[in-house]
This record gives sequence, C-alpha cells and structure tokens, in this order.
Amino acid sequence: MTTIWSGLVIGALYSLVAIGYNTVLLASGVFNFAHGQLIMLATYASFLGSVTFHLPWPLTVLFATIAVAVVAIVEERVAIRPLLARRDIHAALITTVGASTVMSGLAEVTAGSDPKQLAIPISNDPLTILGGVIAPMDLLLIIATLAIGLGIHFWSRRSLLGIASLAVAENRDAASVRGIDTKLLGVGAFAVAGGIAGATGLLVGAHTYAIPSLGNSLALFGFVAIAIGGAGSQLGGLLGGFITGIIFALSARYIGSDYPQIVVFGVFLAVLLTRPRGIFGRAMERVV
Amino acid sequence: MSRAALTATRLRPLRPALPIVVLLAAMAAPYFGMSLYAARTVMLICGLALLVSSINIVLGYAGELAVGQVALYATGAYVAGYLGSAHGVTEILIVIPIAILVVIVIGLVTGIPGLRLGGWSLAMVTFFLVLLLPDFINVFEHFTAGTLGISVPAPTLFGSTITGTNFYFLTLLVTALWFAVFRNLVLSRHGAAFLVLKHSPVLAASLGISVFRLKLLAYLFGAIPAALAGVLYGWLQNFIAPDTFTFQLALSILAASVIGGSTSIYGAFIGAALLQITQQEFTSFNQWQLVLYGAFLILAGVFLYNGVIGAGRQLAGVLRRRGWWPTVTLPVRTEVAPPPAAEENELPGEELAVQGVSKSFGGNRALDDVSVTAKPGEVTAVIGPNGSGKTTLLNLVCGFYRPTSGTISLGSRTLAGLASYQVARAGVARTFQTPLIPKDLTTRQFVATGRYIGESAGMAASILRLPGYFRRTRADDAEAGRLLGLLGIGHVAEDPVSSLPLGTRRLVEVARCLAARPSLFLFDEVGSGLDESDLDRLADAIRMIKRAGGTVVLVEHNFPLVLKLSDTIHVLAQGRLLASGTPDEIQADPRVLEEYVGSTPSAEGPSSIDDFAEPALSQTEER
Amino acid sequence: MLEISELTAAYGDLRVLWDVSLSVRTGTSTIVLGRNGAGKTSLLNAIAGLPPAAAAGRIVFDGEDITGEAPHRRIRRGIGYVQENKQIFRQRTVEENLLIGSVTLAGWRRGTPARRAALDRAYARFPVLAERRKALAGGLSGGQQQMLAIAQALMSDPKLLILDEPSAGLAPTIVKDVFALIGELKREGLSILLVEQVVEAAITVADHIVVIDNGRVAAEGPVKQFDDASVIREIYLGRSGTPVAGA
Amino acid sequence: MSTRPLSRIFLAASAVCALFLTACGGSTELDSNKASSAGKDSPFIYYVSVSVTGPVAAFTDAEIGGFQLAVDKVNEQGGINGRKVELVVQNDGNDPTTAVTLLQKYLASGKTPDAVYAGSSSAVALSLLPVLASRKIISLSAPNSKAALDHPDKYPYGFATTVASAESGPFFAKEAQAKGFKKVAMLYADSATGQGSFAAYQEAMKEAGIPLVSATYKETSLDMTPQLQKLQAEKPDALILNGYGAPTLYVFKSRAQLGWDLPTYADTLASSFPLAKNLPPESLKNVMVQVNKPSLADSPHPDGLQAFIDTVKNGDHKAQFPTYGVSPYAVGWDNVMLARAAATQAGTSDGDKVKELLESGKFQKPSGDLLGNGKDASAIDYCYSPQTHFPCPTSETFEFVPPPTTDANGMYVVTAGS
Repeated sequence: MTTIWSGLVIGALYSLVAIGYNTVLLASGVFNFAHGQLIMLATYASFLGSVTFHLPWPLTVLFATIAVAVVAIVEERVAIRPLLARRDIHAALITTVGASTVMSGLAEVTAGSDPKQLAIPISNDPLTILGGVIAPMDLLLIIATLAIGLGIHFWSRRSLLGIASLAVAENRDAASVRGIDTKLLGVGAFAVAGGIAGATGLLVGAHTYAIPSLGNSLALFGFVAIAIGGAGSQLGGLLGGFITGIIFALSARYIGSDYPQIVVFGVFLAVLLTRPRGIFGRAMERVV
Repeated sequence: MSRAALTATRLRPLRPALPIVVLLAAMAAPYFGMSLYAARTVMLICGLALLVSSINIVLGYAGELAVGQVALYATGAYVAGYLGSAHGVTEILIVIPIAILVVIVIGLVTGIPGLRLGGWSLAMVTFFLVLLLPDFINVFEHFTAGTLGISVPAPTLFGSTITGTNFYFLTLLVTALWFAVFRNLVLSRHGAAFLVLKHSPVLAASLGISVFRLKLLAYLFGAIPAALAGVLYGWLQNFIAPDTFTFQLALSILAASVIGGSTSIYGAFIGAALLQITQQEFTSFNQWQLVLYGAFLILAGVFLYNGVIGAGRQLAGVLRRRGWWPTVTLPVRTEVAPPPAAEENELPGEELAVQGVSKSFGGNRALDDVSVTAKPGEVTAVIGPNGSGKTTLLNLVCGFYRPTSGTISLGSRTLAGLASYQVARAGVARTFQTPLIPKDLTTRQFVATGRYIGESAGMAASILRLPGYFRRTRADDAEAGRLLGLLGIGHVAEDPVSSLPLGTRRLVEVARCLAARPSLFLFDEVGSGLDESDLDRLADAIRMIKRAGGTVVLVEHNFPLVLKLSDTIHVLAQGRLLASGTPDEIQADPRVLEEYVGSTPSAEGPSSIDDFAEPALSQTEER
Repeated sequence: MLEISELTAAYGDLRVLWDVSLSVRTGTSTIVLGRNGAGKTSLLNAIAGLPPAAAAGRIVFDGEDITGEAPHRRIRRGIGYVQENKQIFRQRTVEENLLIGSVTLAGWRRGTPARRAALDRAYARFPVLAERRKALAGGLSGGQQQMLAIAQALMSDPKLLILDEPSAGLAPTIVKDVFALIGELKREGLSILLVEQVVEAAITVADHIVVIDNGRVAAEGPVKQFDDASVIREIYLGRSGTPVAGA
Repeated sequence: MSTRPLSRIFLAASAVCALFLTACGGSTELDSNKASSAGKDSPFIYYVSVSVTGPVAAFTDAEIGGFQLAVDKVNEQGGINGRKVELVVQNDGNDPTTAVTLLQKYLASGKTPDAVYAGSSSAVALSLLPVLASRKIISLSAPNSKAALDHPDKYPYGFATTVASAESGPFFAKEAQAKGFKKVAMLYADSATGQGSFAAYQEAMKEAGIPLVSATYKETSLDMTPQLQKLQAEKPDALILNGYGAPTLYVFKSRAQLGWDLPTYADTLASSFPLAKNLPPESLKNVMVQVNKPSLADSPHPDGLQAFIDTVKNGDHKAQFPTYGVSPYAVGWDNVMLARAAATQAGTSDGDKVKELLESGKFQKPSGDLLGNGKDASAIDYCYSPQTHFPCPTSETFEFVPPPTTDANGMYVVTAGS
C-alpha cells in the first residue's frame, strides 16, 4: 500500500501538470509546454513566502497564487498573443518551449541550482493509512489535486464560463461573434492555470523541494498523463496522471527502474488501440 | 515585361543551382584555410539539417506531427558504434545501409500503430519513443554499453580510414545526396500526393491513394535522413552516450523546422544553421545562456512563423504588389482551348448499380432500401431536400461508409465493402460539396494528381530522374493543361490552386476527375456557387463526358441545371426513393413538387419550382 | 441604427472592399445582393469585427463609432450575427449553444432570470430545439442547425440582426420557413441586414436593397425600385439574364 | 518545370565530391595536428571546460573560484616557466557535443591550451580526451569514472588529479567486513557516474564475499519509495547511496517515511551535498557519510589553508562558500598547482615531456601548495605510471562520519548530537 500511496503522490504531481495543460488547451487551443516550469516557479514562490518572508501558510499560498498567475499572464502576452491572429499551433509549440527555457534559466540564475527546502506548516510525521505510510503533506497534495481536478472538470462542463471556453476551443471567430471576449478568456485560462500552479506550490514543493530542474521532469510526465488520459479532457488528465504515477511506482517496485516508462508505454499502446482518443477523449466527427 | 522582370525570368532556371554553388563553396572551403571549428559547425549543421528534413517530410509534406527523429538519430549513431566497436565494421558502404535498414524496421514498428489510428497517435507514439530511449539503451546494455556510452571508431571507405578533411567531404556528400533525393521526390507527383494528403486525407483517398500506406511511406522515407545524421554524428563525435538524445533535442529540431519553413526543401539548412549557431554562441553567456536561448525561440516563433523562407516569399509578395520587385511570369504555354467536341477519347463508362441499399447511423436510418442505376453515356441526377440522404448515398458509393444492407456494383465489380481508395482505383472519381483544394500546388499540378494512380511511375524513377519520370511528367502536364483548356480555365494553370475563386475551384475539380479517366463521375453539388458563365461551361463539360460514354451521377440542389442535363432523375426524401423518371416526368410529379416545395402546386403550376432555384443566384461567397 | 460610410477593408495587404456605404434604419431591413466573390461576406465580417479589417471609413452603430472595436464588444452593443454555413458549436449541445449566445447578458451564472427568460423565449419560438435541447448540435439536420444559429444570435437580445445567406444549402421548404421567421422578427421590431442569393424570397422581407460587385456598391435603393425582378437580374448578372431553366 | 539539367549537375557534383574523398583529400587545416609551439612570451593557457548551467552550476562556480585564485597566485609568483597563466573557462553545459565544439572552436582561433581541465562529468571527459590526444595536450581533471577513463593507451595525455570514486568500493568493503554486514544494498543514479560507481562497489564486494543487491533511479525521479521498498524486501544489513542533489534528499525522505533506519552510507558524491542542512536530524538516523578526511575540521591542515579560506570568503565566488565549504575551491586550486609543478619539473608544457615525467614516478608533489589533500598532501598518492593515470588513495583519504555540518571555515564538523 505504501507503494500505491507513493504512486498516488507522484500521480498527483503529474495530474497537476495535465490539468494545467488542459486548462489552457481548452480555452485557447494552445499547448503550453511551460506549465511544468510554472509549477517549478510556484515552488520557488512558496519558498520565498514560507522561508524568506516567514509568512503564515495562507498568505504564502496567496502570494504564490498571485505571483505565478502574473507570470502566466506575462507568458501569454509575450509568447501566445502575437500568434493568435494566425492559428498556428506549431509556432506556439516553439514559443512556449522558449518561455519554459527562459523560466528555467531565470530560476537558475537567481536561485541557483541547489534544492531549497520549504517551511511546512504542519508536522510531517508519516501517517499509516490503509496499511501504507504517507506523509501528511503528501496526503494533502493528493486530496487537493483530486479536488482541483474534479472541480475544474465540472466547472468547465457546467458553468457558463466553462462552456464559453469550450466554444472558443471549437471555433474562435464564431465564439467572438457570440459576444465572447476570446482574448480575455485566453488570458484568463493562463491566469487560472498559473493560479492553480501557484496555489499548489507549497504542497508540491514540500515533496519535491524548489529546484530548477523540476520543470522539465514535470513537463514530460504531464505529457504522458495527457497521452493516457486524452488531451482536452480534464477528467482524463486527472486520472491519466494518477494512473501513470501508480504504474511508475508499482513497476519500479516490482520490476526495476529501467521499466516503469516501458510499462507506461505498454499501457498507452493498450489505451491507444482500444480508445484512440485517450480514456476520456471524445470521438471526433467524420470529416466528409 | 520590364527589363528587370525579363532578367529575373532568364535567371529563374538558374535558381535551383544555388544549392550546388553553396555545396561547391563548402567543398572548396578547406583549401582556403577553413578552421576545424568552422568545419565542425558545418558538419553539425548538415546533421541537424538532415534531421530537419526528416521532420519536414513527415510534418510539412505528409501533415503528421512526429517527434521521434531523435530516437532514429540515436539508432543510426548506435548502429555505427556497435558495428564499429563490437565487430570492427566501419565500412561506410556497409554501415549506412544497415543503419537505414534498422531505422526502417523501427519506423514500421512505431509507424503502423501510430498511423493506423490517426490524430495525435503518431506524435504520442514517437514522443514515447524518445522518452523510452535511455531505458532501451539500458535494457540493451550488451549492445549499447548503457549510460556509460560507447566509442565509435572512425569510418572507412574501401578499407582506407576517413578522417579530417575527408570526413568533412563525406558529410557534405551524404547530405548533398540525401537532399538531391529529397528534392527530386518532393518536386514530383509524389510530392504533390504528399501535399494532397496533408490537406485532406479524404481527397487523397478519392484519388485512389491509400492514406495509411502513403503516410507510412512518408514516415519511413523521413526516417532515412535521421539515420544518416545519426551515423555521421557518431563518426564525428567518436563517442556517443544517451545524454545527447533528449527530448530537448527533439524540440530543437522541431524549432529548426518551423523556423526554416516546414514545407520547404532547403529551408532545413537555414533553420538548422540558425539554431546550431545560436546554441553554440549562446554558451558563452554562461548562466544567462538558457534565458537568451529561450528568448530567441520566442522571437523566432513570433516573427518567423512561416519560416525564414516563408518570410522571404511574403516579403517578395509585398514588394511585388507595390511594384518594387519584378513580377516573374512563367513562359506561358499556349493552351489553345479546343472546342468541347475535341474530347474524342472514349471514356470507359460502366454501369453503377445500387441495389436495395440501407444505411443506419445508430438508430437513425439515413437511407432506406434505395435502388439507383446510372448508365454509361447518361447523366443520372439525384435530387432531394436537405437531409434526404443524397450525400450519404455518395459516401456509400465512394466507400467512406459501408452499407447496412444492399449491394453496390460498378460494371461487374462489387464496390460495397471496398476501402475508399480502392473504390477510386476501381474507376470512381468525385467532386466535393466544398471543394478540397490543397496549398502549395499550381492548378496544373493539382489536376495532374488525378492521374496519380492511373499510370504509376515509381518513386525510384522520380528520385533518380530517370527518363520515364520526364516522359510521365510531360504527359501529366500536357493532359492537365488540355483538360483545363477544355473547361475554359487554361489561363489559371500556373496559378496556385488555393488562390482560385470558388467557381473556378469547382471546374478545377471537374478537370481533376477527368484526368483520372474514370468509369464513373460523381458530382456533388458541383453547380452551387457558380456564376452563369461558369455554369455554362460546367454544363458543356458534363454533356461532353456524356457523349464520350462516361457515367455521370449528379447530386444537385440546382433544379434547373438538373432538368437541363439529366437523362434520369431520382428524387430522395427522408432516406427513401420518392420518384424516378425523366425530367419531364419528375417535373410533372405532384409528389415531388410537394416534397420539394412544401405545397401542392397552385394555379401557376410547376413554375414555382423555378422560383425557388434561381440557378445563377445560388452562390456561396468565398472569403 | 447602422451607418457605414466609405468603408475600405483588407485582409493584410489584400483589399476586398472599396468605399462601401450603406445604412440600416431602425426597424427596417436592408438586403445585400451580389455575385459570388463580390465581397458580401467580407462586408458582414468587417461589420462584426472579424477580418477583413477596416482600412478606411467608419462603421457607426446606434450613434457610436465601432470601427476598431473587438467583435465581442460589437455584439454586446446589440448586433447579432448569423454567419454563413450554419456556424454553430457542433460539439456542444443545443442548450449549451443557446447559453453561449447569452454570454452578453448580465451575470456569469447560467441560471440568471434574464438568461432563463431568453432560453424560454428561444424554445417557445423554436419548439424543435426544445425537443432536442440535450442533443449535440452537430447531429441536427441542416434546417435545425440554421434555426439554432439564428436562435443563438437572438439570445443576446440584439437590436440589429445580420444574416449571411441563411438559405444556403437548405431545401426550398425550409428556406420558406427561414424567411417566414425573418419576416416575423422584423415585424417584432428588429432591424435586419441580410446577405442573400435567393432573391425572390429575400425581396419578400426587404425594405432596402444594396447590390455589391467587385467590392463596391453597384446599386442601391428602396425595394420599390427593384420590384421588377429583371432589373435585379440586370444589375446582378450584368446583362438581362435568361434563366438557365428555360434552356 | 524542367529538372533534367539539375539532376545532371547533382550527379556531377556528387562525382566531384566522391573524387575528393578517394583521391585528393589530406592536406588541409582540418587534418593537421599542430602541436603547441608557444614561445616564452605567449601566456600559459589553462583551459577549463565545465558546466556553468544545470544541476551542478553552483558547485562549478566554487571550483572556478579556486581556479581563479590559484591562477592569480601563480602569476603573482612569476607564472609557469616564466609564462603568465591565462584562465579560459568554457561552459559546456555538461553536454559532450558542446564541449568538443567549444574546444575545437578555441583551437581554431589559433591558440593551443597548455593544460586542460576536461569537464566535470565523465561523459564530457570522454568526448574531449580523443581531441586532446590528437593535439598532444595534457589534461588534468577530476573525473569520477576510472573504468571509462583510465586508459593511457587510448588517452595518453589525460590524468586525473583526484582519487576516483571507484576507490570508495574497497574502502566500504573494509567497513562492511568490520561491521559484519551479511548483505548490502546499493541505490544509485541511472547515469554514467552511478553505473561506474556501482561497478566499483560490485567488484569490491565480490572480493569481500558479501552479496550486493541494487536498484537505480532516474535523475528525473521525484520519489524514491518504490526503489527503497524493493531493496527493503531483500532485507540487507546496510545501504549504499550514490547520488547528488535533490534525488538524495528524496531518498532520505522516503527512507524516513518508511521508518527504515538501517545503516546507510552515502558515498563521496552524496557527501559533497549538504545533507545535514537540508534534512531534519531524524531523517539522518544511522546515516554515515564518506568524506575526504582533509575536509574535516579536526584533521591536520596545510599551513596555507586558513589564508586561502579568508581569501575565498572575500573573493568573487564567495556566494557558494556557505553551501559547499572550502573543498570545491580547493579542487580548482590544487589542479592549477599540480599543473604548475608538472610543467616546472618537466621544464616545458610540451605534452610528451610532461606525460613522460608524470609516468616516470619522479614527479614531486608540491605538498606545500596543495590545499585540498590534508597536511603535506598526505591524503593522495600520485602513483601515476604508464599503466594508470589515476592517483591512489592512502589511509588518510576517506573516512566515514555522521552527516556533518560546515563550520565558518567551510570545514566539515561532526556535531555530537548526530
């Protein structure tokens, strides 16, 4: 069970990245490769709040939420906005990779390459739950990820704003002549994705420490989570992340550390062959 | 034509020689004091350009995003390393073919599942390929020496070791040969087929192209330069380790492709050079290197969106429009438009028999027990209100759907159950309600794609530019020109087909169908959006096909056009055949009128049909 | 209501409209006619704020200059735009499509009274949509899709309704329904700007006609001047057209 | 379009190309192996290829600080063989391709280094050594992988200046025998360094007759629980950990979470990372760290060390001092000092002569100048020979201590509580 908990913790991290990817993907059709880096910056913001400024944890979370949301908005303005007029997904791929490189670089230049430990608000003595051991902060991370993932899933399906963002994803121009402010929605998606990253920074950082290389690791595995869960489905990303995490943990435990990714790939192929759009992806309409 | 324009026209044939001039200059450089560093940079650029050409084939021409070049690149390098260090095999003429063979096997293994499923599958599968690379290198430690890396002995050619300047020449030679192959393939009907495929798999299938096979072919073809780059890299570096083959590198290749322009040949070099040099030079900024490189990527993505080549073309376009740059007009081939009667060739028309066909989607019955026959030398029209099942019927004939019950046959051949490209090969050509028009092709080239399957000239002939290729290309061009002339649009032959207005596009589609010399023509709303003169030409063309013995099925809203052209009219309503008969019979049938117009004919009689379908006015505007 | 004066518009460098002036007076309808490629859709797009962008001239709506405004702002001012080809959100349900049309109404909750009232009105007007409110819009028939597109534009309670070839691709019976609906909307006080190809049907709801050719206004005037169909043909086709059907 | 002439041109060009290849290559700049022919006036170029970016950036910065101070000192004392020393630092980003490209770029500028520090990782060293061998340039570096690099036949001019981490294997084997461990587990990074270390431990434990079980982790891992559980299931008596930075923190965190407090030995790589600073004491129960003995505060120190520490603390690269202490600075310093000694004793920086001297056993270590290897450099034996270019450990080289903290001088202090 401890292995399962460990898988769930890692899975929560991957799910958070997948949620970030999907939030932006659904509202503006862009794949934001820099989301892993936003989470990395969130751990630094939480470090600043909790250690450097000695803020109580609610203020640390608030500070990180705002700080990362602002970074995300700046990213949108610099790397995405200029491309909007020409619907070119490949250029966005490059500019978001560029943005992620800039963020990694800046983190390294300003904070150095060593891991920084965050101040944790609660005692982190391991708990034994269902026969497995887990740190309280990690348990909170899992719970928070589930809450955020499910919350944003239902929000995007039910709320007017969520439906509006799905409409933008389907057809930008048509949405704009229904009175939807597509630019604002696009910025909003980046801000929300950044805000979620920032808000969870303390929980993530408690597990991973604040370290520049975190962004790249997360970016890759968030991608795996999306591959398994299906791009553009919040529920799929959430579950895809957890499934990936558990497979990683179980195969590292029982097979050996060269194999987790190979096993995940096997699962991915199985998903691909049975549900080509990912577990929760939607079937596309016929094109003729 | 101004003097400048004239000069430009004269110089145009020389333009393709530019890459050769560059190649010769690069080859001469070592004799003019080129430094080792410069040579190495050139070699690294060549390697990156090979990788970029790999992505260009798959992404820019076949329209599939694949990011696995890095894995194939590593494979090439490891083949050279393993053969050299474990078996002492360093002979260039042995190592390179083996490397190519191995990547083709990997390409098949990853390409088949990745492409079979479509969508993002290939991107995902190839992404995993890169992600798993270090694990595979570890698992096959016996061959690869795991993470420790493996040394790669210098290559030999006929027993003599190739190093230094000779290796520099080898790199240039391999790169140049590959780009010659790449260019020859892309600037041939196969390249046109790739572009068709990229724009619309549906169109490709209706030209008789197996979408899956052609995509797989493009993907495998694209694997070759990645293997070449890998082998060269191994030899250049003398040492390889898994650290080199990262997802970051995959993204760099993609960036270089986009920067250079994905749908270009030599753009690969521009993208590769920009990326290689910036990466090299930015290292001197030490810890600011990442920040600068990231900023460079953002700027490149924002400003070089169509690639450097695209930006150049665009600039030239702007200058031309302002008259600051000579407009280059190709020498016009005089297309003497022959009168329609000039189509003396008999068309191999065959009888289409649709027997008791039904089609359900879920519980929704779109077609119910419909039987329609279309005879050679006749025009058979299918009309009916929206949602009556006309397009469903067409899609069934074309193999895009399978009938729930019933049979479809063309002559003695059964069509039901065949894949759409097989139906096309059986002699069915169609147009589309919204014309499917690819980018980056001239009208002539586009019409010639209709002949892609007809008389196949192999890829080898195209790549090697064998006489058969030239014969075939000339025949294709001439035929395409003739058909355009026949439809009265010979003047647009050299225009980009995607620049044509809607009406002309419809005529171009008809020409494309004619080029295939099919047994059966399926025209889907071919008259909508045409103005009167276009409509006249279309009517003439259909009559001509009829005279030549072709079988024509016309699915139309344009009632007057149908009345004018058809021999037999079938009326569909709510998935059932409501009535069949000659135009006169149909026009007089009160049931038809009621279904179509929604009211019983008043005292004014059938003329109300005319009121509802003013042909010249039924136009869809094009942006 | 809508005053367009000397509008010139372009996609990047490519001009498609030159000095187009037209107006729609409150409670009346203006029909734009023109042959294929004449610039009709470009004109409507420019009015709604989609490309082509205005390079010169002014678009004044309700007394305010809206020339450079973003599309969603213009919609919020009271313009409803039904794009060509039944432009709806095919992957969303009928009700979600209608809700999307209602984003201009106050409040961000989907259940505000104004929004509910607008939904009720839409379903009352289009009972067929009420029946299929949970269905994916992409699965509706062509006619139903067109109804949904119009219902969606009406959700924002516009003062001016712009329609781009609402009859395109529809069977004649349905075209008839569509024009009956447009006539009804006009009677309810809505101003209408319509691009059409089915002249006979369009004329039944027209007050004012503008003919566009090659991106320029070729003729305009009250519908009375055009009541002889041959006049339209002449302007439209550049010659006295002989109907093809007669051949 | 007519393409016929073009295909001919291509064929012709290819033919010309092939001709170049088979017939007349071989006399250009690209083939020349110009040896260093520097005169008295030209500076002694000390070329350092390191990663200024990435996970080891901070550590590297401290090393560079050491190089800089040593070079300043040497120049103050009249340079090497009368030539002023010029320090050239290149950022290879830990990427072998970049490292080679940068070196060749430098060589192409017409300058030839007199001594090279060939990278902070074995992969970089492996890629640079062949180039250096062809130019007969001496490299003095501190790589880890003895197995991959100690091949004087292939890399005749490459010498290591620090004891390879592979020597930790035999050192640990002695400890294991002394403690009576029946079975030992090892967790290491899935990298060249990790694999190299594992091979060394494996060999040593085999010799000692103690079974060794192992698990690896990826550098991108964010949690080590499954790997530790896998090892735990084998019921070992002790655990060896090879790793650096965040992954080692994850290991100790998971270990504490699992409540697994078996004796755990962090090897030299892991020990260079300040564990005690980043982890609560309860996570470090039963943890021993293998340190270089000279870096302990209570070991006897060379005379110049205190002055050096003061200089470092006020120097340009002082930022890393509180984290890493004095050792990385000393690595850089010692390297320069060794290079000076070798070139001075050989009377030249010519590669062959220096190599001959070092291999002859006549090389006198400059004890007074070396700061990182204890009093009189007793922690290291420069036992170079034609068979090995790696130095040997002495009884003063390693020691196992509880995770130390650093004192104000950057020396390791083992506090009583831990």
